[in-house]
Amino acid sequence: MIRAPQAVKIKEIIDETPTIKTFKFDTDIKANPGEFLMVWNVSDEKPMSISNIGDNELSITVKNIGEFTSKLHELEVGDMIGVRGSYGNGFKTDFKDKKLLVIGGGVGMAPVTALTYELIKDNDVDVLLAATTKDELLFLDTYESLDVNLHPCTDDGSYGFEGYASNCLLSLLEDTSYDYAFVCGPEIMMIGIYNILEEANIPADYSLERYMKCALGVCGQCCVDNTGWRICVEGPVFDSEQIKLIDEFGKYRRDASGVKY
Amino acid sequence: MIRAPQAVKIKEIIDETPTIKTFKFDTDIKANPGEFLMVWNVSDEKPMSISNIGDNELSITVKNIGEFTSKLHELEVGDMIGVRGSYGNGFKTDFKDKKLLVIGGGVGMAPVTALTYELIKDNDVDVLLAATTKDELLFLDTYESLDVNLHPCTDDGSYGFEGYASNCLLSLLEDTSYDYAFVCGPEIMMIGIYNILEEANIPADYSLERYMKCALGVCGQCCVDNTGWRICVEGPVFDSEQIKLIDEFGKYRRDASGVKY
Amino acid sequence: MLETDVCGIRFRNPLMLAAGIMGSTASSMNWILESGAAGVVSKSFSLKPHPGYKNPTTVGVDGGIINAIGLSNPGVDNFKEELKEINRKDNVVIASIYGATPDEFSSLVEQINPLVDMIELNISCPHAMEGYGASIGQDCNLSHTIVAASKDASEVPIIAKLTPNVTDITEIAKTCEDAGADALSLINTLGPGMKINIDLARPVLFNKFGGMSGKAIKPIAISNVYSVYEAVDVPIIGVGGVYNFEDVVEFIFAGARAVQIGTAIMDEGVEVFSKINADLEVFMKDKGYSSIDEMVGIAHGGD
Amino acid sequence: MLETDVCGIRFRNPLMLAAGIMGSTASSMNWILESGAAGVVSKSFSLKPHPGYKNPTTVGVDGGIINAIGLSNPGVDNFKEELKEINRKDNVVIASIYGATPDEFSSLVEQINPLVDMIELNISCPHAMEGYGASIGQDCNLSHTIVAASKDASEVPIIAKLTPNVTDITEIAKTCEDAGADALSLINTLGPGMKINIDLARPVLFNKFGGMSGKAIKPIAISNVYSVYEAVDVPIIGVGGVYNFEDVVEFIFAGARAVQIGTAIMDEGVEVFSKINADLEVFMKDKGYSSIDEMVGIAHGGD
Ligand SMILES: Cc1cc2nc3c(=O)[nH]c(=O)nc-3n(C[C@H](O)[C@H](O)[C@H](O)COP(=O)(O)OP(=O)(O)OC[C@H]3O[C@@H](n4cnc5c(N)ncnc54)[C@H](O)[C@@H]3O)c2cc1C
Ligand SMILES: Cc1cc2nc3c(=O)[nH]c(=O)nc-3n(C[C@H](O)[C@H](O)[C@H](O)COP(=O)(O)OP(=O)(O)OC[C@H]3O[C@@H](n4cnc5c(N)ncnc54)[C@H](O)[C@@H]3O)c2cc1C
Ligand SMILES: Cc1cc2nc3c(=O)[nH]c(=O)nc-3n(C[C@H](O)[C@H](O)[C@H](O)COP(=O)(O)O)c2cc1C
Ligand SMILES: Cc1cc2nc3c(=O)[nH]c(=O)nc-3n(C[C@H](O)[C@H](O)[C@H](O)COP(=O)(O)O)c2cc1C
Ligand code: FES
Ligand code: FES
Repeated sequence: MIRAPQAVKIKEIIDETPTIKTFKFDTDIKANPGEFLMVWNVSDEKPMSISNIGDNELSITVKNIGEFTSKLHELEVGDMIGVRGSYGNGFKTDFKDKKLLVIGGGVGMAPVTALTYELIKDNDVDVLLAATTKDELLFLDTYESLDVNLHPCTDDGSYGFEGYASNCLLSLLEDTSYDYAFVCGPEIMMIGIYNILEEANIPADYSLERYMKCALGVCGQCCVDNTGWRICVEGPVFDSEQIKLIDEFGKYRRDASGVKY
Repeated sequence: MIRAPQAVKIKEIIDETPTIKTFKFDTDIKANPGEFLMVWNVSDEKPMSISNIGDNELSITVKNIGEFTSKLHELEVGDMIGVRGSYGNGFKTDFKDKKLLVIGGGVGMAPVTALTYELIKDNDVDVLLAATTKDELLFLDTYESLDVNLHPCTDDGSYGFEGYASNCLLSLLEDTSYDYAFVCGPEIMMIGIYNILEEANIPADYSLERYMKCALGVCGQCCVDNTGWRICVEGPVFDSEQIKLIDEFGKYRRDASGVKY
Repeated sequence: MLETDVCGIRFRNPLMLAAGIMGSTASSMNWILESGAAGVVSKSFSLKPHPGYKNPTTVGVDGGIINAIGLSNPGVDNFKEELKEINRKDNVVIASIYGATPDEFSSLVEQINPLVDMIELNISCPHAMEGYGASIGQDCNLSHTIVAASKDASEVPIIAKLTPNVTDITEIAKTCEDAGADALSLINTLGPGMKINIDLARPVLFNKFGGMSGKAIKPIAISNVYSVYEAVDVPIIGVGGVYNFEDVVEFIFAGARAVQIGTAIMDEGVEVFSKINADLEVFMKDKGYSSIDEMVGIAHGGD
Repeated sequence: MLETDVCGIRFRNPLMLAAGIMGSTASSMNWILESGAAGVVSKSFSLKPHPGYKNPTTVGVDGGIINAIGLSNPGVDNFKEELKEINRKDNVVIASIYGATPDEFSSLVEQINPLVDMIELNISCPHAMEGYGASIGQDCNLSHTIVAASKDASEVPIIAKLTPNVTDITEIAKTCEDAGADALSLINTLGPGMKINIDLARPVLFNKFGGMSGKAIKPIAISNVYSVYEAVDVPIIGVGGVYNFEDVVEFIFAGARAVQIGTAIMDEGVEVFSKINADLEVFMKDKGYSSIDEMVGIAHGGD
């Protein structure tokens, strides 16, 4: 883990969807699935999950939703950015011969994709790939070529299951059960999924997002109620038992000032 | 090597001669023969060679010649002192089946004694133990019980050879030659020995003393002309080839202000 | 045997959380208290919510970090809700506040008085906006006015937190004592410092400059505590680079009655509090000390 | 490609020895020059010989050392003999001097002028006796008088060496520039700092307080160079925690035209100079810089 940004050169940019791009770069930073980097473009610095872990190479996958992410989308191959990390506590990966379910919504597919590569080595993996519409299904081609049971799902039904990820999950659970699940997506989606998985007694890892400043566990910006855990150290991934204790999950979060919303 | 004093408790004090005492203490400082410690008694701090190296235990052997050393002589078992080190570049020790000569004058026996314990494991060792008078022959009993050929020598002839160490050395060289020698004592003695050994083509290690402040190689107080070498880093032990380049050897030194004398 | 007191306030042990580290929510402060701290100092807050600087707000350097968070906080109204949730039983709850004028300080003091055991005045943040933080604590007149106004408004003891970034810290310390501070805490972050990324040829922090904390600043903090101990009579709380029990003892021997811990949490986790308490107790028993009180300032004694 | 110049004096490369480190004898300074430094700054010396403080004069701390050598030196008469023996060919020889009054400084300057290429005024040592060192450099009036007197007496460029231990270093920097300093070097040691041995319950240094140097002080030095670069027009020499080529680049980007290296010699040996020169050249080639000059201060540019 490094605590000061390391300059890396972007060596490849992939247009994943109309709103999402992947940036690949060489780095000696070591990472595990579910961990994240702080990405610095000289005018701001924000957290981004690691979406792919290669040999001396990492990727981040960024959805353009505001000032910083739109600036990242303007970057070209050969441009330099600063990255520090890798930070946080990632997904559990010590599974063997298990029936596993990976659920990602929107750009939430980023961290669980780095994970899926790891899980499919020794397990039977189902992937619930959710988005609002077909064009926004992240990594669809990749998943179609991977050794997984792919369940695409779109809100508008333009591809795969029509409806929310939670509906799709309910339908999957009709004839399958899973040993463990991994979930990342908008919190409103994750809370629905969490309720279903708890009901079905399927333990799972959930990846959360909160406003980040230091990512080093000091500033306290990212702490969640009522445990006080830091998303940047104890998280961003928590298991079902921990999620149970995070009262604010699915309810509220804090902005850069610390005001709840 | 540690750079801040570690407090150690004196566990044994040996009255070696009327003017010399040995202090033994437990410490995790690792040392090689010829290296030294900076010894702090809360009012001053001065260099002292390591005279014995045990398991998690070191000794220093101190001659009472001034304010600091007389305060050390007042210490009792159970008292604490601060030590930092071990510093410097010690004696060569990688000899096997060689004929070696250890020469020590006065308290100069201190560093070469730690060395002798090492050398006798694999070599045939002669020891020239010099002092002004019998009472001041340091470690006489120890050497008499060690597996060495002991050649005591006193200026006044009260024990062993009568005369200076250099005379004694000349007499030894009449019927013996040595592969390597190790010398520590007053510089006036060492320069005489150096001339004889050079003449006889016997390479040797010499342990020098200069005024010390930092012992860390920064303050520059202990540098010798003309090489600029630091007694605390490149020294205190130098071999014949190096001694040849140290112009001030046997001629002058510098006091705490840096004034030559 | 670890109890101590600072101007009449009793602490179970000499360790408390430093301001600005995991101190923005009741949840995280309660966790720190459960982890062994005897007290917590909240993140510094002001009358109105403040977002602080843009990121990067922290960067690692040899021996610590430099930060320019920029005093982000949700404002006193929101912060009061957090303070209410802190478990005060057997714990010491300290609010850190900041502002630019005596009125701002006294208004803050009045609003939070019932919710806390002590109030710490942040007149020492080296990366605050002009008029705030160290721009107060680097000026004797301003410090005097702010401390006096806060003291007047307060029902609980007032701690003035000092910056090391002055020519002579004892001068400010004496001024704060004169103005009525019940205790002093020192030091706030050092510098400011700067880290430049040489590949991008830019200062890393958005604010360019930031205050330095962590192991690297401990010798400066110890030296300041030692000097201030000889200059004032009010109790001192030591802050800066406390990582282990040896550091705590060093601060106490220099003259501190308690210490605050911040950056160490980054390297040692929240377990740092219970670990230090356990080690400190062993040290005291070994050396025959029976109370913190008898250890305070002893490095000044003798010869 | 490593050449640089500081107020018209040309350096083969941007590295020189810092004052007080292996700088008491011609022998050690010649060794440093042979090891790759383009210049050497001598140990600070005064009119009369001075033994400095009793030991301990140095102690290691996390990230560096603190020292209170106390400006020991053999006096100008003896030091002139050393200066004469330094190899000046292609090298820059800088004498560091100290005193308490303008007369002492100008007398020193006059005596050594013919023997050196530049003179550095030590008005910044934090552990000097009252009236010397930082007691000058922490006061604008005193600094002005001393710098002006030295400049008047000198035929070679005058460098004022600044202390970071002031509320605002840019104020002193501007004063020194106004007084005629041809260049500024910063920073002298930080603090002062203190190390207490907890078993003996005593400050380790005989002088109790000492200046901090080494890696730990680099962020403060960089920040000071960056600030002073925006405040003055004279060239800046960066000092404080330079260990490797990255550090050198950081100082140059912040605004330094050359750097001095001290404490790194303790950890890296005298080889540190040639190592950095080699690495720096590789860095410059990689990044397409063709001179030091074009790198100076570029962290200030852009956005
Ligand atoms: C652990 C973690 C991992 C993340 N991984 C990814 C990822 O792989 N891909 C991706 O596209 N996005 C990811 N994000 C979210 C990403 O950080 C935000 O989308 C980004 O910060 C938005 O910045 P903006 O300036 O473009 O938008 P803004 O308009 O500034 O903000 C939009 C929203 O983004 C969030 N946000 C803004 N700043 C921050 C910040 N400093 N820290 C956390 N959240 C912030 C807030 O919820 C805000 O309301 C992750 C966030 C976290 C906490
Ligand atoms: C590497 C080294 C190893 C040494 N090993 C031993 C040893 O094993 N046993 C032993 O008895 N002595 C040893 N000495 C010498 C010892 O350091 C001095 O005897 C001691 O410092 C004298 O201090 P004092 O106050 O008693 O006497 P003072 O009256 O202060 O000094 C007497 C003489 O001691 C020397 N001296 C004083 N202070 C220092 C100093 N800080 N550094 C170096 N020399 C100093 C000077 O030559 C001085 O003239 C060693 C010295 C060095 C440099
Ligand atoms: C991220 C961060 C935020 C801080 N915020 C505040 C603050 O709001 N108010 C304050 O008085 N000090 C603040 N400080 C300073 C600390 O309270 C403390 O004085 C300093 O960090 C030195 O202690 P440490 O080395 O143990 O961290 C902050 C320090 C850090 C690292
Ligand atoms: C042992 C020692 C002695 C010093 N003596 C002097 C001195 O005589 N004059 C001076 O101007 N600076 C002196 N300094 C300060 C250094 O020149 C330098 O400014 C400081 O150490 C920071 O640089 P560094 O981190 O590379 O050592 C001394 C520093 C040390 C460590
Ligand atoms: S972002 Fe600072 S503690 Fe998590
Ligand atoms: S004693 Fe300081 S360099 Fe050797």
